[in-house]
Amino acid sequence: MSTEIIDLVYIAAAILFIVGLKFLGSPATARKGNVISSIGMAIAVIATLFTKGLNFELIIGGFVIGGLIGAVVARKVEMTSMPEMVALFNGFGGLASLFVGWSALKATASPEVFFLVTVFLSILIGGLTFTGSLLAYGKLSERISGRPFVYAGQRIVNSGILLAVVVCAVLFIQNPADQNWLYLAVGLSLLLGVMFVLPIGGADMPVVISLLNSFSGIAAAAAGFAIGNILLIVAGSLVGASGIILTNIMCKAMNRSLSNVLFSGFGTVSTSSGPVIEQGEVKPMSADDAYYVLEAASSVVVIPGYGMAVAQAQHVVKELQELLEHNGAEVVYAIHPVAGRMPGHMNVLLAEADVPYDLLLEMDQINPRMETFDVAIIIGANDVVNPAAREVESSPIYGMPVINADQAQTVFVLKRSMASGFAGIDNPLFFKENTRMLFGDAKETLGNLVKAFD
Amino acid sequence: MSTEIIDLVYIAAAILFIVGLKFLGSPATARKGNVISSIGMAIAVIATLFTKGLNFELIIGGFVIGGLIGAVVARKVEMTSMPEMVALFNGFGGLASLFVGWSALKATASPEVFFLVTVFLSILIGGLTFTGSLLAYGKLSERISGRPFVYAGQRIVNSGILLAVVVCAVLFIQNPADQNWLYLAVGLSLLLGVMFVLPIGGADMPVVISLLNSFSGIAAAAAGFAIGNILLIVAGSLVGASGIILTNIMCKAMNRSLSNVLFSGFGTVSTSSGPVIEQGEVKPMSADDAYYVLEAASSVVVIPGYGMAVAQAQHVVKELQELLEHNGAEVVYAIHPVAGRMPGHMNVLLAEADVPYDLLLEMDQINPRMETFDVAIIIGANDVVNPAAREVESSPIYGMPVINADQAQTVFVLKRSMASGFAGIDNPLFFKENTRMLFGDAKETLGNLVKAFD
Amino acid sequence: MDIINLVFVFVLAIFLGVELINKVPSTLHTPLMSGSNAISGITLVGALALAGSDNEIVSILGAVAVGFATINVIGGYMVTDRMLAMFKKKEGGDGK
Amino acid sequence: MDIINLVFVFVLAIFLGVELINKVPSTLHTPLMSGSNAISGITLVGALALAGSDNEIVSILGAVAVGFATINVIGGYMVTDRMLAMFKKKEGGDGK
Ligand SMILES: NC(=O)c1ccc[n+]([C@@H]2O[C@H](COP(=O)([O-])OP(=O)(O)OC[C@H]3O[C@@H](n4cnc5c(N)ncnc54)[C@H](OP(=O)(O)O)[C@@H]3O)[C@@H](O)[C@H]2O)c1
Ligand SMILES: NC(=O)c1ccc[n+]([C@@H]2O[C@H](COP(=O)([O-])OP(=O)(O)OC[C@H]3O[C@@H](n4cnc5c(N)ncnc54)[C@H](OP(=O)(O)O)[C@@H]3O)[C@@H](O)[C@H]2O)c1
Repeated sequence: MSTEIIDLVYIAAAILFIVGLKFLGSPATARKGNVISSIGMAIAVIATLFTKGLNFELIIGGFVIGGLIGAVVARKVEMTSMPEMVALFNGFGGLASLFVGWSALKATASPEVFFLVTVFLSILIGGLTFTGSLLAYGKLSERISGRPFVYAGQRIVNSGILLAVVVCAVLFIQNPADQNWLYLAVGLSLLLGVMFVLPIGGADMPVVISLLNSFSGIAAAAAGFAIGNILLIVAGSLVGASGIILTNIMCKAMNRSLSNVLFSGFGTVSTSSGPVIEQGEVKPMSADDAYYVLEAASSVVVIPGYGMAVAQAQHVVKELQELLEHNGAEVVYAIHPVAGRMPGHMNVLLAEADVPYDLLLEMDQINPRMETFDVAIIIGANDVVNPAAREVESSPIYGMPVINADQAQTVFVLKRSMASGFAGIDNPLFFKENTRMLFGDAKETLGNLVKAFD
Repeated sequence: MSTEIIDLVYIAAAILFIVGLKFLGSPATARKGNVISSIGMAIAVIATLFTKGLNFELIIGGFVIGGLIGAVVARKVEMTSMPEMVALFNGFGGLASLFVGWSALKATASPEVFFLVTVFLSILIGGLTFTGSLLAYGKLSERISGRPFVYAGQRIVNSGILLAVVVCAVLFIQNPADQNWLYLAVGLSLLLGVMFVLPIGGADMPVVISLLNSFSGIAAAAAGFAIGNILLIVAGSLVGASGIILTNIMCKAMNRSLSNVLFSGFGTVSTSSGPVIEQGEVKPMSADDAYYVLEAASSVVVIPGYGMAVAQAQHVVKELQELLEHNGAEVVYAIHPVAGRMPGHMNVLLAEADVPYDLLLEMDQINPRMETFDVAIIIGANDVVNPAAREVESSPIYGMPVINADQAQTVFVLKRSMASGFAGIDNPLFFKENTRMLFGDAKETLGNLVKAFD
Repeated sequence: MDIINLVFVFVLAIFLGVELINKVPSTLHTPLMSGSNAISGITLVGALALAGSDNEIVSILGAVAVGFATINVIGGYMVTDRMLAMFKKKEGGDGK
Repeated sequence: MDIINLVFVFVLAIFLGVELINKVPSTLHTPLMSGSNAISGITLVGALALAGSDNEIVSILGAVAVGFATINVIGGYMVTDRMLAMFKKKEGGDGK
C-alpha cells in the first residue's frame, strides 16, 4: 500500500475516533460509539501492517500474546471489578508508550533536540502512567490497602523527584550517547507514579484513573511527535483532553477540587470526627413490617450506594422493583453522581440487572419532587444521602450536593450496622422521625422483602 | 522575525479564533469573544508583516483604503441594515480569496496539480461568494426587488453552469499555461453566484448569507492549501463549518429544509392562497380604549415582528414597557426565532433600545405560560403568531412552531391593515373572540398608548 | 506528508467548528454570523505575503486582495462589536 | 514547518477533545473512561512500524510495545462493550 493510501486511512481513522467519542457521550449511542472507535483502530492497524518491510514474526507474536491476554481478561472480569480493569489496561497503554519511545530512540542514529525531548516525554509519562495505574489497580482490587498513605513532606519529596527527572532530561539531551541519565530518569518516573498515587484513598481512584488515562493519551501524542506519526498525535491529544475534562467533571460532582483529591488524603479518618449534632432514637424495623408499608405505597424511590455493590444486591433490587410496579406503584431510582466507588458505578450495576436507564434519575431531577414519594429505600448508601451536607456547617462534607432522602414520607435505610460511610462521618438521617433502619446485608433484607410479596 | 516565531504567533492566533468563537456562542460573553477573535486577527497580521521582503507601499495602500471603507461603513450603518452590511462584507471576503488565488497562480512558475486544484477552488468559491453576496445585499437593502425570481428549468440551468465550470477546471489543469479556461471559469462562477441567489426571496436571505459566509470560509481554506498557509486553513475551516451549522440551525427554527429554502421560491405567493377557515368579525379598537385594558393588566407579553422593524418602534416599545412596569405589571417579550427578517433581528433592535436581554424569552419558554398573561401585544408580527400553523393542516406553514399569542386573555394586534405577512397567508388570529386590532403604524399607535399613560 | 498534515488540520478544524457552534441560541445568530464572517477575512494574511512579491502583477493582485480583505476584517469586527455592545443584561443579574 | 503543522494538529485535537467530552452525564463516566482508554492504545500503530525494524534491539522493544498496546486496545474495547451492552432503555421509548 502506498503511503498516500495509508495517510488517507489514518485520516479516516481519526474521523472515526472523533465520531466515536462524540457518540460515547450519550447513553443511547454510546455502544455504537465504541464500535465506531474500534473500527477506526482496526483500519489504522491494518493499514500500518501494509508498510513495506515489516518483521511479521515479532509483530504476530506481540499481537497474539497481547490480544489473548486482553480478550481473556476482558471476558472474565466481574462487572464489579471494571474500575480496576480499566486501570490495568491503562497501565499497559502507558508501558507501550514507554517502549515505543525507547525503541524509537534506539532506531535513530543522530537524534535532534526536538526528537529527544518528545522521546523523553513519551518514556517518562508512559512510565509514570504505568506504575501509577498498577498501584491504582492494587488499591481498587484490594490487593493492597485502599487507605491513603500520607506522611509529612510528601509534596516536597514528590517535587524533588520531579526536579531530578528534569535534571536528568537536560543532561541526557545534552549528551544523548550516554544513556545512563535516561535509565535513571525512567527509574525515577516509575517511582513518581507510585509516590503520586500512594497518598490517594481507594475511593478517589476513579479520578486518578481518569487523570492517568489523560496522561497515557499525552504519552501517545508525545510518541507521535517523536516518530512523526500524526494519527498518534490526534488520538493521543483527544484522549489527553477528554481525560482532563472528565477528571474535572468528576471533581465537580464531588464538590472537591482536583488538588484536594490528589493531595489531601481524603478518607484517612475512619471513625466519627465532628460532634454529632442531631441524636435521637434509632428505630429498627423488620422486613415483614416494612412490607406492609411498601404494599401501601404508590410511589417509591430507590437510592443505591456503595453497599449495594458490596452486597451484590442489584438483581434482587430489580425483582423488588417489578413486584412494586405490579402492585401499582411508581418506582424510580435516584442516582448520586458519586454513589459507589466509581463514577457511574450504580448505573453499571443496575444496567447489569436490566434496569432500564430511563428509570435512573439524576440528583437534580429527583430532589425537587422528593416530598411526593411515599417511601425512599436507601440501599447501602450513606454519604450521598447525608443531610449534614445541607444542615451542619462544620461537617467535612458541608456543601456537597446530596440526595434529600429525608424529605420523603418514609425512609428505609438498609445497612448492616450504624457504621459510617466512606467519608467517615455520622449521618443524622438515621435518627430522623420518619426513618426506619432495616439492619442486615442488603441482599438478604431485600430478599426477605421480595419473599413477603410472593 | 524568524519563521518559527511567526508560526508560533499563528498558533496563538488560531487559539484566539477558537476561544473567540466559543465565547461568541453565549450572550454574556459574546462581545468579549469578538474582541478575542479580533486580537487573534491583529497578531496574525502583524506577525505576517514581519516576513522579509514585503512591498510596503502597495500593502499600506490596500490597508488604508480597505480599512477606511470598512470602518466608515461599519460606523455609519443603521442597526436595521445589519444583515445587508454583513452580506456586503462577506462578498468582499470572497473577492479577496479570488484575488489571493489568482495572485498565487501568477506567482508560481511550474504549478503542481494539487496547487492548481486548490487555486481553482479558491477563485471559484470566492467569485461565487462575491456575486451571491452582492445580490443578497441588493435584495435586503431593497435596491433590487426582494421577490424570489423563479423560472422553469432553473435547476437545470444552474447544474449546467456548474458542469461547465468543472469542464473548464479540467481543461485548465491539463494545460495551465492557457489561462482562457480560467477566465471563462471565473466568469461562470460569478454568474453562478447570481443565478444561485436569484430564486431566493428577500426574507430567506439570512440563511443564504450564512451559507455564503460558510463558502467564504471554505474559499479562504482553499487559498490556504494553495499557498501552504496553515492559519488560513484553520480559520477558513472553522468559519466554513460554523456557517453550515448556523444555516442548519436557522432552517430548523423555520421548520424548513435547506433545499426548500434554496430552491422553492418561498414567498412568491403574495396574496391569500388556501381557503380561509375561520372567518369572523374583526374587532378594531382605539388606543384610548386599549389603554384602559393595559392599565388594569398585571402581566403583559410583547410579541414583536417584522413590522416593529419597519416602524422603528423599538424605542417607544421600551417606553411603554417602563410605564407598564411602573404601573405594577410584569412585562416580558416573546421572541420567535424567525421573527423579523434575520435571525436575532428582534433581539438586536430591542437591545438597541436598551431592553435587558433577560426579559426576552424564547418561544419554548413562553408558550407553556401564555394563558397566564392578561394581555399579549403583537407589534407588527404576523406569521410567527399565526395559529393556522397549529390548526390548519392545509396551510403552507402548518407544523411551523409559532408563539401561541391567541391563548393570552386579550390579544392586541398592532398593524396597518389586514394585509398578510411574509408567507402571504391569512391569519385566523385576527378574527378570534379575544383579539382586538389596533390599526395604524406601530410607532404611532404605541406613541398614543404612551401618551394615554402620561 | 506535508499535504496530509494540512488535510488533518482541515478535518480537525471542521469538526471543531461544528462543535463550537452547535446549540447557539437564536438571539446570537446575526452577531455570530458577522463575527465569523470577520474571521474569514483571514485571507488578508495570505494576501499580505503575495502583495510583497517582486513580480508586479502578483503584487498588484495581492494588494487588491489586501484591500478587500481589510474591508471584510475591519468592517466585520466593528459591525459585530456595535451589535454586541447593545446586548445588555438587566442590572444586578449575573451572567448566564 | 513540518513540526509546526504537528503542533497545530495537537492544539486542534486538544480543543476538540474538550468540546466532545464536556457535559457528558455521570452515567457514562466509567464506560467513557475505558472507551477513551482504548483509543490511547493507538501507540500500537507506532509500535508496529518499530517492531518491523532491521535493528534487533529496536524490533524487540517494538514487539514488546506491540504486545502491551494490544492488551490495552483489545481489552479496552471489549470491556467497554461489555459495560455498554448492559445499558438498556425501557422498551418502546425513543432515544434521549
Ligand atoms: N463514586 C465515585 O466515583 C466516588 C469516587 C470517590 C469517592 N467517592 C465517595 O464514596 C462515597 C460514596 O457514597 P455512598 O453513599 O455510595 O457510600 P458510603 O457513604 O461509602 O456508604 C456505604 C454504606 O454501605 C453500607 N454497606 C456496606 N456493605 C453493605 C452490605 N453488604 N449490605 C448493606 N449495606 C452495606 C455501609 O454501612 P454498614 O457497614 O453499616 O453496612 C456504608 O455505610 C462518597 O463519600 C463519595 O464521595 C465516590
Ligand atoms: N427572521 C428570519 O431570520 C427570517 C428568515 C427568513 C424568513 N423569515 C420569515 O419572515 C416572517 C417573519 O414573521 P413576522 O411575524 O416577524 O413578520 P411577517 O409575518 O412578515 O409580518 C409582518 C407584519 O408587520 C406588519 N407591518 C409592516 N409594517 C408595519 C408598520 N410600520 N407598523 C405596524 N405593522 C407593520 C405587516 O402588516 P401590515 O402591512 O398590515 O402593517 C405584516 O403583517 C416569517 O414568515 C419567517 O419565516 C424570517
